[in-house]
Amino acid sequence: MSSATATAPNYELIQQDGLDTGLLEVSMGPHHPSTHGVFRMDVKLDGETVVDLSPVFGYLHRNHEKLAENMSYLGSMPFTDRLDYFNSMTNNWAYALAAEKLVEIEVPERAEYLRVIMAELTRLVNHLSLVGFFVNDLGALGTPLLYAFREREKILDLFEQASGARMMCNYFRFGGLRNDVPEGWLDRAREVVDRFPVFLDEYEKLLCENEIILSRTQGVGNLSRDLAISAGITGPMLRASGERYDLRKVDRYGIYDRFQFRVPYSDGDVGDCYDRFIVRMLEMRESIGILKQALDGIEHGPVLGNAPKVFKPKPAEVYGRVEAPKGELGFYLIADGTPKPYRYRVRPPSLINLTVLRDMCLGQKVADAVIILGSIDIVLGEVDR
Amino acid sequence: MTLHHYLILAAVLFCVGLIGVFTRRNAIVVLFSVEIMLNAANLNFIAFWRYSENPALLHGPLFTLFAIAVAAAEVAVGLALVIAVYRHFKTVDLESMDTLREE
Amino acid sequence: MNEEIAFWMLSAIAVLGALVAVRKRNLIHGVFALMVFFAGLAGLFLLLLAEFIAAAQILVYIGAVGILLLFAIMLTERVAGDDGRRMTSRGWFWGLVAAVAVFVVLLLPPIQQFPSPEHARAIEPSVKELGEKLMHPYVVTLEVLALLLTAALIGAVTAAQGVRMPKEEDSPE
Amino acid sequence: MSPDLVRDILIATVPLMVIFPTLFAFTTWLERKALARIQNRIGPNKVGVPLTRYGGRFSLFGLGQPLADGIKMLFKENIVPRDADRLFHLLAPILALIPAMLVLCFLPIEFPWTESLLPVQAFLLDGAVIFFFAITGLNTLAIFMAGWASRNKYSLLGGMRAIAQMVSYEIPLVLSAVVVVMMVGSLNAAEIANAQAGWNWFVFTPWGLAAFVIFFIASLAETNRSPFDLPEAESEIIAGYFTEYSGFKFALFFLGEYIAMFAISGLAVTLFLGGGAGPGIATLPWLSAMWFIAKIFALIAVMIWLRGTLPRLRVDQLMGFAWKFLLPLSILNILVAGFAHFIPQENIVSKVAVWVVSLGILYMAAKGLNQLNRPNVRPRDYKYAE
Repeated sequence: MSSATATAPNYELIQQDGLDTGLLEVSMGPHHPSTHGVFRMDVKLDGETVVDLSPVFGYLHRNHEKLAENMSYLGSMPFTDRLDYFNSMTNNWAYALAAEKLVEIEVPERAEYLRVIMAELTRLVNHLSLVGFFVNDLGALGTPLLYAFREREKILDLFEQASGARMMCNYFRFGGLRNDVPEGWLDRAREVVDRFPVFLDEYEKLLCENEIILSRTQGVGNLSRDLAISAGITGPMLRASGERYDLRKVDRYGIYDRFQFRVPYSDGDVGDCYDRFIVRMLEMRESIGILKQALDGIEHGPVLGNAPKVFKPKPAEVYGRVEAPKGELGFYLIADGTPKPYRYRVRPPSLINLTVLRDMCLGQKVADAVIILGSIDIVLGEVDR
Repeated sequence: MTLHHYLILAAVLFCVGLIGVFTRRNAIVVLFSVEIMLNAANLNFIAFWRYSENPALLHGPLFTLFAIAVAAAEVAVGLALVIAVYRHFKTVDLESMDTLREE
Repeated sequence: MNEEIAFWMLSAIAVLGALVAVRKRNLIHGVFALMVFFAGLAGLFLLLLAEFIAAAQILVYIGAVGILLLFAIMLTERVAGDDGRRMTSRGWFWGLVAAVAVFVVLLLPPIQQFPSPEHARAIEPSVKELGEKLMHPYVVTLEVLALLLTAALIGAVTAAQGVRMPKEEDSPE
Repeated sequence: MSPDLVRDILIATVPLMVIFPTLFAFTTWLERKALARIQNRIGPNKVGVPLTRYGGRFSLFGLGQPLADGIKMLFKENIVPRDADRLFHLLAPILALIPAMLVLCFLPIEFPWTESLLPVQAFLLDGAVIFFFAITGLNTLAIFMAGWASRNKYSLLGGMRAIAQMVSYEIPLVLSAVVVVMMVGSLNAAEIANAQAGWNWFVFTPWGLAAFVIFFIASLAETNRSPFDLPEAESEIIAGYFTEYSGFKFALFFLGEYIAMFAISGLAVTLFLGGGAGPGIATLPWLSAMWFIAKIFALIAVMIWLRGTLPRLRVDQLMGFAWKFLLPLSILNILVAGFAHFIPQENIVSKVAVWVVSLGILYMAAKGLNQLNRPNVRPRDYKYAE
């Protein structure tokens, strides 16, 4: 953590001429209203100022990786839903990408389109709930959260109609999707997508110019571009720190190269909570653009290639990754010729983004620690696995 | 109720404050014992005023008002001094602040 | 009759509050006992028809002084308050003797000299008159008091802030 | 005590102790319902009158919810942390309720039955307004007591926040009231209310308007309402000073908080909104009390609305707002009011001129202070990578 202290104010110096009142050690979590799950922060406070912080996690550890090493490749697909339970679709996709690399399965055209549609809808769901929870952490008593959830419901309804489940969709298969979307689904999806910008406008008007939100979030939880890159931060958080890096542009996995879209990033080197908040708002608008193009371009056809349910890949190592809403979600698989993976490893974006929590929180107020955590956007299912 | 009732009460309160000053070592407790004594004196002022020949002059309340204001200033400065002392000695125990005493 | 009941109750509250305040080991308890004492005294002021003084008593002593004391205690003691340190009882006896002596000395002259008027005059309590008195004959006192309070404020801040050492090196890195 | 006095005191106080807790129950329902509507929800809608159990369907928009809540609170287990200071843990909620209840007596609400008991009306006390502030200040101690006695770090943080916040905001609160006291020349609540009879409410004067806004903001902070609900900030310190309270003690805190809201809104009504003045009171005197309570509820409604709308401030911003914005503004307001009072205003032209000038001064001051204190915030520009 040598680079960590570089950004933190030197506390010993401050302490010299203060009153020696002793530090207040507060254990925030694991059941604190705003730690987003069973996460704990051991915070040392001087008055209200955070002077030390160590994240403690593992309360939700479910042995996901080891479980997956003891079942067939397809068998662990439903478990990937439970990683980041807000974004089961992108989790599925990342895993499917890795496995498809392993056995070289072709994905039909319609399935590719639907995958993009599902992934972008997922991104909308994730960013919506993130922004809602974030403003909730700021103390807005749930109003923005419930506005966000009203819209999220519409998208979850779409998921339910397509896959049968609202959150744990288990919709992707190696070589395509489990089933085609029902009759009229695309029209309904188009309706939701067309109405979405209206909501976004309202939401932006409510939140983005709000004086209290501006003064609470700007200059809070700064994450410099260098630190973000060296800590391996990905996703909106990295872009908020001023780095243009988006796997949809870098890897062009799936059929992302067919769509016109832009990647918003912060211009400065600040990377504070406000940047992270706004970058996500902007990303939602871009997602809508992709969704419209995908809904226009989709054609009829099969959605599942002829992949076997159980297969024995040749010994190989693959890494499949997607731009999940929270950052780079990767699955690293080592096949040894048996129907089970020899090694199954997840690169969870939340966990890696969480590693800079301490650097961002030191010297801030305890109320800021809460919103900084909120702006990182963690889901404990993914952090602990 | 006669004036003497109030005078006795005020004297009792004053002595309670005095006991505090004499027997406690914590600077803050000593400070608030002094406050008690001051308030006992205020009670006397008000009682004398109430039983005086010419209460319309309002001497008692006026003096008490000034006394309260001065006491507020005194507490603020006193506590600031306690904190300054604490910063230096890391204690508010009056008996351990004896740097002038020969060892 | 009413007045007598009130007097005895309030004086009991005041004396008990004061006693607990000076003898309680736990400082936070002590401060709250002190507040009880202040409140009892405010009641006595009210009984003596000094309304404004009673209000000022609550406002200044309970509202401001009490909270200042709480802050000072929180800053200088461990947060838990009762730290189990030995409170001296060595001076207890001599303290009592001295206090009783002072008590007698305090009381003898006034009780002997002042004939106690049995009944107080009826008065109409008026804040307005008090205000006018403050503005007319005592305006200089009032101004001096304002000056004193300002000085005390600045003095308190300076004293509590301590001497700020100039930082030897601002950024070690 | 003479039986007459006892009777008078009981008649003067007992109705207050009945009316306001009843209003409290209604207000909890109102708040839940209003917040729910603000948030796209329906809110309590099931619990009706007890008759619902016996065949009838009287859900009455969930008006029975407060009753159900109250019964639940009464029967919940009273949990005291092992290391807590049991005495103070018990005393704190009581101490939080008593001053709130006490100050209700200083509100000049002219209930029909109070006319005969003028000698025991607390608002006729010569220093009623200053008593009001003095006694409201006791609330702080109760909150500190709760925070300290719970032996919980969140409680302690909440308690310390509460003290710092309430002490700071008491100053603009009192200073904004001073304007009205200056204008009327009395601290007597009834006199202040009477001085605004007809439509001469102080809120309709420039200084009165400014003072009312300052007073209202400060009263939000005094009663720990959003956006100044830091002492009980849920997302930061769980529930602040009452984290360790359950059951009836919690209900007492809850009650105390709402009664304090009524009390301070009542004072705002007395000082700025004309007390019980309103149309129709000349013919029907009992309407005066209705108007008073209606005005209180108008202020409460604004508080609920703000609660559903605004995020919370941070501790340092909160203190900065009190000391660097509200305090200078309220002092300036006193000066403006004083000058405007002494400038002769015989004809309408000079009156309008004085008003326009003082409004302009206050507005410019507010703008300037806002500019001075504004943290370095601005909407930013973002770029897109293709």
